[in-house]
Amino acid sequence: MATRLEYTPAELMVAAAAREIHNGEIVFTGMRLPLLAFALAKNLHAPRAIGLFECGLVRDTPAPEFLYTMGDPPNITNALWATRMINLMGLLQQGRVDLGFIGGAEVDRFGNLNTSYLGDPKMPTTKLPGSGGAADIASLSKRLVVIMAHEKRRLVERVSYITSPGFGEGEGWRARVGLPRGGPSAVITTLGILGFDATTGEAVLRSYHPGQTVDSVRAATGWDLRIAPDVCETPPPTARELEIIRRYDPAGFWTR
Amino acid sequence: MATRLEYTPAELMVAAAAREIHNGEIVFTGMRLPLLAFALAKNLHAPRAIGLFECGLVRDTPAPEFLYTMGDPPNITNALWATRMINLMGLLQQGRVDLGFIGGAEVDRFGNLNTSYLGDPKMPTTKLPGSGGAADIASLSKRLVVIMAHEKRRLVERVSYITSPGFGEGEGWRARVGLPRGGPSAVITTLGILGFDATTGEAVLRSYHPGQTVDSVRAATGWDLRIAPDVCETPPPTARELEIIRRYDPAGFWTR
Amino acid sequence: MSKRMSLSEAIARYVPTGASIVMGTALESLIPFAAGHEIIRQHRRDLTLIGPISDILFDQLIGAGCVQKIVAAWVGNVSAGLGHNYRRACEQGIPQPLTVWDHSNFTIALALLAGGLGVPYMPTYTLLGSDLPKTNPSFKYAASPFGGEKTLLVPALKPDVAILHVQRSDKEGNAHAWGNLGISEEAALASERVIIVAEEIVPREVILSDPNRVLAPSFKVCAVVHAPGGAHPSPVQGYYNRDHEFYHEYHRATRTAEGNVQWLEHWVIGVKDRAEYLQKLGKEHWQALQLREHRYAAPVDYGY
Amino acid sequence: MSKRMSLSEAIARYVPTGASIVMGTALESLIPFAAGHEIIRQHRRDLTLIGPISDILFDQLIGAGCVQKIVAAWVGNVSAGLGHNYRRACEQGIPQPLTVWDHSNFTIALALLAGGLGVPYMPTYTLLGSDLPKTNPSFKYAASPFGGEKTLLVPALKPDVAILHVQRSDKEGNAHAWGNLGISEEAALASERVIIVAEEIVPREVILSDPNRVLAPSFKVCAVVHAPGGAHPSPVQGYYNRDHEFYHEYHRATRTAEGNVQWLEHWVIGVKDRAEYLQKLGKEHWQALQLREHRYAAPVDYGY
Repeated sequence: MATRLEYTPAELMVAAAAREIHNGEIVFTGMRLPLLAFALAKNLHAPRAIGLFECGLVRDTPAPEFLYTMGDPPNITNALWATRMINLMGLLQQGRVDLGFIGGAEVDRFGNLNTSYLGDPKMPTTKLPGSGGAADIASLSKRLVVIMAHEKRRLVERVSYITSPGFGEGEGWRARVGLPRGGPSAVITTLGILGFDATTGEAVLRSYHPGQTVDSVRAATGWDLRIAPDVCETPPPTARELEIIRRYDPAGFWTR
Repeated sequence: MATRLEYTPAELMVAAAAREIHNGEIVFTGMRLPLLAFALAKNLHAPRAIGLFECGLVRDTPAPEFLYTMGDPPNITNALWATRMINLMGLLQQGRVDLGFIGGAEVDRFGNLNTSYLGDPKMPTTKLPGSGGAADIASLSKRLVVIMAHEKRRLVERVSYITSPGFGEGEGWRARVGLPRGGPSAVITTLGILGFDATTGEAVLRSYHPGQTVDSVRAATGWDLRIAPDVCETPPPTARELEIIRRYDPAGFWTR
Repeated sequence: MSKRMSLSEAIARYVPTGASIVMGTALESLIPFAAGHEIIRQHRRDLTLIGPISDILFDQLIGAGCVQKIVAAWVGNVSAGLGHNYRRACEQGIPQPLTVWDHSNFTIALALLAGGLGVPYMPTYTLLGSDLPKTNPSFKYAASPFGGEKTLLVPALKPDVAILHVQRSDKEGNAHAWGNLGISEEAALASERVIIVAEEIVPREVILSDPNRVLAPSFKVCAVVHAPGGAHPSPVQGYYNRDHEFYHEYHRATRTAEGNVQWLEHWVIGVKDRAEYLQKLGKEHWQALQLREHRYAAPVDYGY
Repeated sequence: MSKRMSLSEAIARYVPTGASIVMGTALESLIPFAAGHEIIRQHRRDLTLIGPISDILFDQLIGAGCVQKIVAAWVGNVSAGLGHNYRRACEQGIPQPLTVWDHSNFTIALALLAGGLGVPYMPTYTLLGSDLPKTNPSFKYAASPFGGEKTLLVPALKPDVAILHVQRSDKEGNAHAWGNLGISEEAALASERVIIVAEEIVPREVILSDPNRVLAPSFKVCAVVHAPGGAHPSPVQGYYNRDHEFYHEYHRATRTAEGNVQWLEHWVIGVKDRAEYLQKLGKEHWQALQLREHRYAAPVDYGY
């Protein structure tokens, strides 16, 4: 039996996020962990993946150095294209983007995200930073992957404000409101990975991370979380995955 | 008495066109003669004029050499900006362009221009090249100057097809159809210069070129052309004007 | 992944009969004549040609019987006058009738911008009062839901393919173009695919050293063709100048339908490829169009 | 005609109380912090700040009491988290209440694009189903007159002034910027005026040698300011790198309103200009942010 690898929850999340990227896909890469997930996928199973960064960059290789932000100078080095943001948003709206990554402060049963206001927007209990490009990526990419911390106060029955639309109120909602495509395919949390029912658009627990159980995840979720019939433990990051993640985040800024 | 200068009708038209450019104005410069008019004005009374060229160029100096087309390589040399055409059209639509120059095959009593179809568009007797940017310049610049040959078949009571809108049917028409501003201020022909009545939008003969008379111009016009009370002879090009015109068109390609 | 191929292969694969093609997007410069001539040689039919002004390229394709529809602002010969083939097709249906959807330079740019942004249309104030909307059934009029002012709505155009002549490209289609670019970026982003025809094929590092100068994302590029001189008689900044006399000769030669057939036979049908075309043009003639002086852009440092 | 002036003169002349300003248009890079600090020193009030994401610059102006309204997609601290001043203003009205009109990055770009094109609005499919339109009264919903599909209409934004930090400019405002540009071009074209803040002032010939790299037409530029280091702590490609730690220190220091007052006193109010700011930052600290290597763009020939 191999000795158990040491890794952090963030490293597991980056590995899980990277596995959502298929080879040859065009990926709208959000800030923080997805920057590492893109680098990891490029080095392993998705060498032909293309990354779009909303500051206006297109890359087919990971940046040569660690990035605090997508606008860091190393991210321009060997970029395929440095253009106006609106050109990349246009490609997104055309339906050219296969997968988009965003983070969330609050997510609900149907994968709707709130990163704007907790409480009444007129005098919120907490003012969050807002959409950035997240609402655009959630509206217009073919698939959406969300990365966030798993706490009962963050995974709620119904978000009070939809910044980035998921499946709204469920079946048929996206088409009704006029969204041309898409919807969340996974929410990768600190405790597990949620998928979504193709018909109802409701979240289902796809896997629980090592050390967690179905019950522990359900206990940390703000609604009666459904469980996938084939629910399993999230495969931990491999030694190879950890080695690459640590190469791109040597100080562990995002992953410790 | 000074000996009479030799010059061609085209040279007179270029000189007259240049006089329409005021110092500091932003000018949308069409092809052919206006390219020379811009160079002439820059060298004389309008050193601070700025020229926009729809291929995507902005200049504050004349091109260093003769231009057959605005897209000739010398026109990029010392350009202030080489950008996407749509950015210049956007500035035009914003109302940032003081004066636009276009040519015409057919013009009518209210300054409407046809460069598209003679006869039924479905099977025209003559298919003309079309608008290019002319219809945009006529629609959106603050002032419009037209340069064309003066023949009875070209100056008609009513054009059969409005490519580039002038004053339409007269008083209030531009506002009625939704045009934000503008209209023709002068039509410089091979025989004279037409201005337009500020109220009715009807053409009036402002001046007749040397060698012409009010009657000779009226005789070559397809409607009962009104005459300005202060009608006079068009001032011929000065020696200085001719010297500059010939420097920019040494072979007389546009002006012989 | 290399997308290098011959021009004949690129046209055979990506420009089928019935295709809609946007070309001549830089206006008077960088016109992909070599590609247009290959389309004629491969007998494509029922094409829809989309562009702003077309400086004789569209006229040639019309005269060769390749074109069913024109969606453009201007078709003619910028320095010499009218396009005789365009006139014959519209006035007499020779060699065949033509459907024309009129645009202005601004509306064709807006239509392609809308295509690239993935929006259904763009509102504008241009052409209000013009008769162009009478000869372009795609336009609509509407009051702005904001100020209530009248606007013209220009629907998105999404051509099947954009053919762009550029100064240099790598084999994957990462390309640099400079000088007049007109509506090239809008055309590349609006089109389903892009064919790059380049004066030079350069290493990837050359292009990636200046990502702000890249014209469009290479993932939209389906073919990269090396065709030096492929834009003649139009100019390519930094490579060669405009062959003004060639435009005038074309104007004279194509005055009659018979003359046009001869011109096409001499310069297109009877020519294998661009290399043979340049031989036919003659070494001296071609030499006379080359640069008289270099003018290099100031250095730019992307370091960190 | 030279438009050179000091930053204090440029702000005094062109950024009055009540002005609408678009800044931070390149996203995380080229943020005009020096200009923002001068606005604080000159006690401007009731400003409307317009931008995509703002990496702490907007938070600083809010904390200094200069801002009445935010029209943006995101306000915070990209690498460190939330913006404490933004939170205090929205949650407690400290130092004063704030009106927020929410945008996404795409809609703010579309609004400025519409402003630059001179059109009343742009249609889009983004934000359908989002609640952002509930907290941005400027948006409207409408069915497309073409396909009938639902669209969101984003009205044009026309800021009074765009403040753009660039690598180099001549004294008339012909400027080169490279690297990440985000929505800088749209902002420059949509605004009534443009203030250029440059790392270097260079001769006109340097800029005109590469007109495709020019950001916007100089006839819209009202002031050209030479402020080396003026974008710190944000990065300027080819000049200096991002000062990540500075963002974290700001995050820690401004956790309380009192802490914010001290931070502003130390870094803004108590500082005369950017030169003094850089002195305060310390030679070693500043040196550590300088380029480790040069990476020059491949040569481009504009000759003919």
